[in-house]
Amino acid sequence: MSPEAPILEVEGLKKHFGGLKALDGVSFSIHPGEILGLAGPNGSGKTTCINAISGVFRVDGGQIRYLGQPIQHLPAYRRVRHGINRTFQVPRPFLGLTVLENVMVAATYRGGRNVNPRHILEDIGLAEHADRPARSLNSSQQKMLGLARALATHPRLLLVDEIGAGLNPVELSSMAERLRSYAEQGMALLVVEHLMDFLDRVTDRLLVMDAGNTLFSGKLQQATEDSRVIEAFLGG
Amino acid sequence: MPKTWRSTAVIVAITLLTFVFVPYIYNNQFLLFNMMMYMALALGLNIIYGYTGYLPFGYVGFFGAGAYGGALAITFLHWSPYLAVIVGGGAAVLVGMILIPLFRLSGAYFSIANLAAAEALYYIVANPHLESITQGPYGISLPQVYDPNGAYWTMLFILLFALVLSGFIRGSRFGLALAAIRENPLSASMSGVNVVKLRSISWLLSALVAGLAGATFGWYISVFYPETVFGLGIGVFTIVFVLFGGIGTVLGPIVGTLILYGAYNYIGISTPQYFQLVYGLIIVLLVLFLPNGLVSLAKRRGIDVP
Amino acid sequence: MIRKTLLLMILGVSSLIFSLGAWAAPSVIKIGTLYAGSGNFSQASTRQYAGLQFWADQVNAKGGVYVKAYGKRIPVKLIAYNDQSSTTLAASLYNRLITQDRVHILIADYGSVLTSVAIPLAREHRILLFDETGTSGKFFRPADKNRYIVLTGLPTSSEWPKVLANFMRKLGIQRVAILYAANDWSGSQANTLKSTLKKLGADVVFFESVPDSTSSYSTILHRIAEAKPEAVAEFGYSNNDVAFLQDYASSGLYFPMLFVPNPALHFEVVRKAVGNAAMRYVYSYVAPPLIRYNREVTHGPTLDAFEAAYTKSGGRNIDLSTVAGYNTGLIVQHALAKAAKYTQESMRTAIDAFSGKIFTLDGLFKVNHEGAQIGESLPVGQILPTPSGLKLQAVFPVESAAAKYVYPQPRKP
Amino acid sequence: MSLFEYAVLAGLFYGLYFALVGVGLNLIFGVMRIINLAHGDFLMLGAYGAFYIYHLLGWNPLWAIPIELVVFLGLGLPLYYLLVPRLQKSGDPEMLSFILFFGLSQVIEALAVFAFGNDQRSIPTSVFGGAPIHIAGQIYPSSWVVSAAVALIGIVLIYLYLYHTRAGRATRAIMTERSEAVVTGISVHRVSAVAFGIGIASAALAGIFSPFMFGAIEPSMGLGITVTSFVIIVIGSLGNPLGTVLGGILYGEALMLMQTFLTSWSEMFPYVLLILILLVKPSGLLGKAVRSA
Repeated sequence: MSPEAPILEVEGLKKHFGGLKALDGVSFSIHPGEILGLAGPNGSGKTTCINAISGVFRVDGGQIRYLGQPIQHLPAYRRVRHGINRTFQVPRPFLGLTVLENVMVAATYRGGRNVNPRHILEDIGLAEHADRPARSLNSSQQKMLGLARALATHPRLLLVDEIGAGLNPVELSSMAERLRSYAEQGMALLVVEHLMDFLDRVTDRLLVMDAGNTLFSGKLQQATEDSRVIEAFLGG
Repeated sequence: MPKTWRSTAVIVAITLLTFVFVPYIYNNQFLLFNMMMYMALALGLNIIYGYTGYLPFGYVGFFGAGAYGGALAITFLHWSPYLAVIVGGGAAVLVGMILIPLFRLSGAYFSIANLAAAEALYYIVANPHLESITQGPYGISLPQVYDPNGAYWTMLFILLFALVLSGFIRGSRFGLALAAIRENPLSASMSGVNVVKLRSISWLLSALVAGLAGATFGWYISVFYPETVFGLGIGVFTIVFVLFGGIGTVLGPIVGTLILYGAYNYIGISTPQYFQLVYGLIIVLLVLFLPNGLVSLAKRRGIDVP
Repeated sequence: MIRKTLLLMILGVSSLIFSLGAWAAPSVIKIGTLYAGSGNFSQASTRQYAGLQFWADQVNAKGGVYVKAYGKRIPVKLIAYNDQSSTTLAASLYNRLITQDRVHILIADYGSVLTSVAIPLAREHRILLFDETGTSGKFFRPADKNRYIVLTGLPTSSEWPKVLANFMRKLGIQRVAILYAANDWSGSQANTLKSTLKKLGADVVFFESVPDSTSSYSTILHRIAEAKPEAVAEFGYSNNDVAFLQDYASSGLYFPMLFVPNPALHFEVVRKAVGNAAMRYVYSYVAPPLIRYNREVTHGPTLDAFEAAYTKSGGRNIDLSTVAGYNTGLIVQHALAKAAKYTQESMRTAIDAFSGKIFTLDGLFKVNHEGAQIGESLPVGQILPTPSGLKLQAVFPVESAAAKYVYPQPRKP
Repeated sequence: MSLFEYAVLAGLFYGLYFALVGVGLNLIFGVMRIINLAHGDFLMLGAYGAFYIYHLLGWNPLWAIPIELVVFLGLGLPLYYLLVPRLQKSGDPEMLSFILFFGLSQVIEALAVFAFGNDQRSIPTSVFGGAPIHIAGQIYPSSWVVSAAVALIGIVLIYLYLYHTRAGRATRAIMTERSEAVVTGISVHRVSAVAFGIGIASAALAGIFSPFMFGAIEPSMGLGITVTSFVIIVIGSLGNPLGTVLGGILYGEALMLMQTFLTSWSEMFPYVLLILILLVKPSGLLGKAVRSA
């Protein structure tokens, strides 16, 4: 456990769509430099959780504290400017803009520190495509572009939504390494993932969700032995 | 200075020279006036549609609001027409502010709701119960300020303003953010873009241009009825011109208007009896054989259009 | 010094050119006008234009119109553009007629809306606008001091219902319902009828406007019935009248008197649309060609002669718009024949001089100083069955009556 | 007898008719994502068809129903293949269709002027027996009742087609998820062409009754009707034919009640209603709640 104060504290988060309770009182916290894995069957509320923290919608109950301050009333762009960002499960690049412009939008509107979008592209491995329209990238390149866009805002908390899906083993391990290196630089990460193997390589702290509730919290190895978790994954 | 700004400066210069000197060799000032008006409207529509992807079918509502705003300032406040044009722009911005909640809607819903708003505005203005304010169906008459030359230069100024505005937006970080909003609003807000605010600003700028143009049009013709300035035809024409020229650029709306409105007038003079038929056919053929607008022709050849 | 000499020289040369121009008669007289080939106004506008065209063909067959300023006949050339009922386009086309085609005679399109945009242009360019059917009162306000407009056809619309109000009182009608479409033409008639009726001591028990795109009147008719009027007057464009009459006929309601204006303007169109049953006993104005000025005519053909010649030349049945178009030609012809100089101002003076003295197939031509028609008021007529079918016949005032009115109208079987 | 009750029932008849006016536009939009700005012009053509069948042949306008259904279905299929596949190859077919069909509406209107002339025409309401019909103590024009009944039948048929035939199910599949429909082997073009034909034919069907519902017909009537149709289908939500029925009835009720109680504002109110409805339910009354994600 990190001795510092947590960067993010989530307490009793609630969100429902019509009759469906997508989040039903989820609580957890993340510290700077820490990676928290978030797993669970389809529809268990993982992405909803990311949406709630990043401000895609307002929650119906509970509190989200970032650096000790409640932020659940802030619009998404304000949270981004405070240092929260995310990637999308299905990449959502600005298809009609060039790769460079995609990153530039984020770099310009982040406010504060100057960021060179080309450096970020080099780091992520898309520099050679800088002037191509984002439309022409393949889907894993678009995923990388989504990550680049998020990085351009210099996040202190990064929410990663199923970035492993669709990557080949080589890409997977380099992605895992990449995420770990961000954490080593002090970034806090919440990594939503289906692939347990990938999670295993990224972190050892895990949260398992089912039907909007926290099912399990603890070490990955323990999770695989937990009967509720096994049931949720196999029986759900 | 971005490249777009330089190209815009060139377009501004050409437009200015054209509309200053063509009246010396071509007498029909009204046609030139209408041409400038449609160009300004096309640019104004492009600010909201081309840059953010929201297509307001009822764009003419701002035009009408501007015409009436200006006319009321002249009638009741006895202001000079130049001030009245600004009032007209303000009236359109006011209407735009009232309509901001419509951005909760997407795609066709936004378009139709905006159309409904324009129609509702028309029926309000034309209602005989408001005769003491708007003259209701009896229409506006402003012989006291009739000054076609003054209105002509004002419209030229508005056109140049719309051009400079469009060029500035396109070359600036504001324009980049608008493009991001058009492509994907959610990703835009995840890039730190205040989507609601920027979209509202471009919406109000778009309304402003239409309002200024409407007020100047009202001043230029000096007698008009509600259906003259709220006629759906004006909005439909503007949309057609922008789409034909190519959205999201500075040059597209200008060239689109020049060619299509030019053709419209040419056919009207040369074959008045087949006017509508020929014009309709031209549009159908253009869409089928040039679906992405004129600008796509240049883009296909690798030319970057400002 | 040099500048002054130069200025004088320019002045001298230009006045020389000007006087030469005045001397040398033009080879044709260019007459410019617009018509609506499509859109809301096309029905009446195309007929009006056909009437004007017929006039031009007629005078050209005789070698042209007589122009007093040159003491000879000069052929006319009609330049006409299609404004598609759009005011924006019309404004630009009027301007083209004035500034590029440089027409000597400018004739407006049908109705107030399409005429309105021509007025400031004509005034600015000091060219006399022959207004055929733009009957809005605001075109002729004394305060505007505009001399460049002359209404050739009917009186301004606010004058029309005055006789109607008197007629209603004569019938002893006390309770009147007025419904009108929200447009200039209909609204001014409705307001005049209301104020005149009140002056005459009648009660206006229902006075409402509907948007002029209204195409369904059933519900409103029931609301009117609640007010228990003895007479209902509906003012609107012909689509409003047609819908109103259709809905009345199928509503099962009954009012002793029903008045609509459009049968006076295009009787056959309205009759064909709503059918005979719905037309019977309805009141309207009576205007040429339903009033046939034959004996009184001092200038141009009688109405009978015109109708015969027009139909013979292949024209459709005539209505008020056709007559209005043709009549405008006659007024232009007379203005050219009387104007001492070939200028707009001289034509306007000539028109003032013969105003009140000529009678055409359209009636007495008399305009006031502002150019508005004050020749005649419109009689009230009723659509009555005759052996040769339904006819709209004048029934009031007595001196113009051609038939006896039927009041209250019989209930439908 | 109360005015309120009269207006409510009149609104129902009028609204049912307008549901038929709008339903074809909705079908075409739902399936092809095309803004058919010429919708009202097809209705106008249908109206003239009925007019000539009555005036030239002397037949009851009801005979126009089978004739026009065949003619307009036959017209719709080739028109689809002529225009739509080309359109869908472009970058933004939805918006581009706006201009294409604006052009088409101009062409249709111009040809109609040449063929039919500019005069307003109509068919006397007496063709349906003339005598008004008594319903619930109120008297209604027989033409209204007939129009509403035919509209109801027409909509039910469209409903049956969509929900109880193979082709109809395929049509709905395309409406909900075009790309997946392609994958499942549905012949998108054939299904769409039929939907296009039905859309146009339903407009023509509505046109047959327009002389009674609008009083008169003329070549320029199209655009106004297209606009009203859009209002109706958007109120009910796009791509949902049942929603159109709801939208039509709401439109009819709003108009008739306003005509009764606030006459001069009657035409304005449906537009205000549309805006209010959309502000509460951004994708129409029967629209699925869209997550703002």
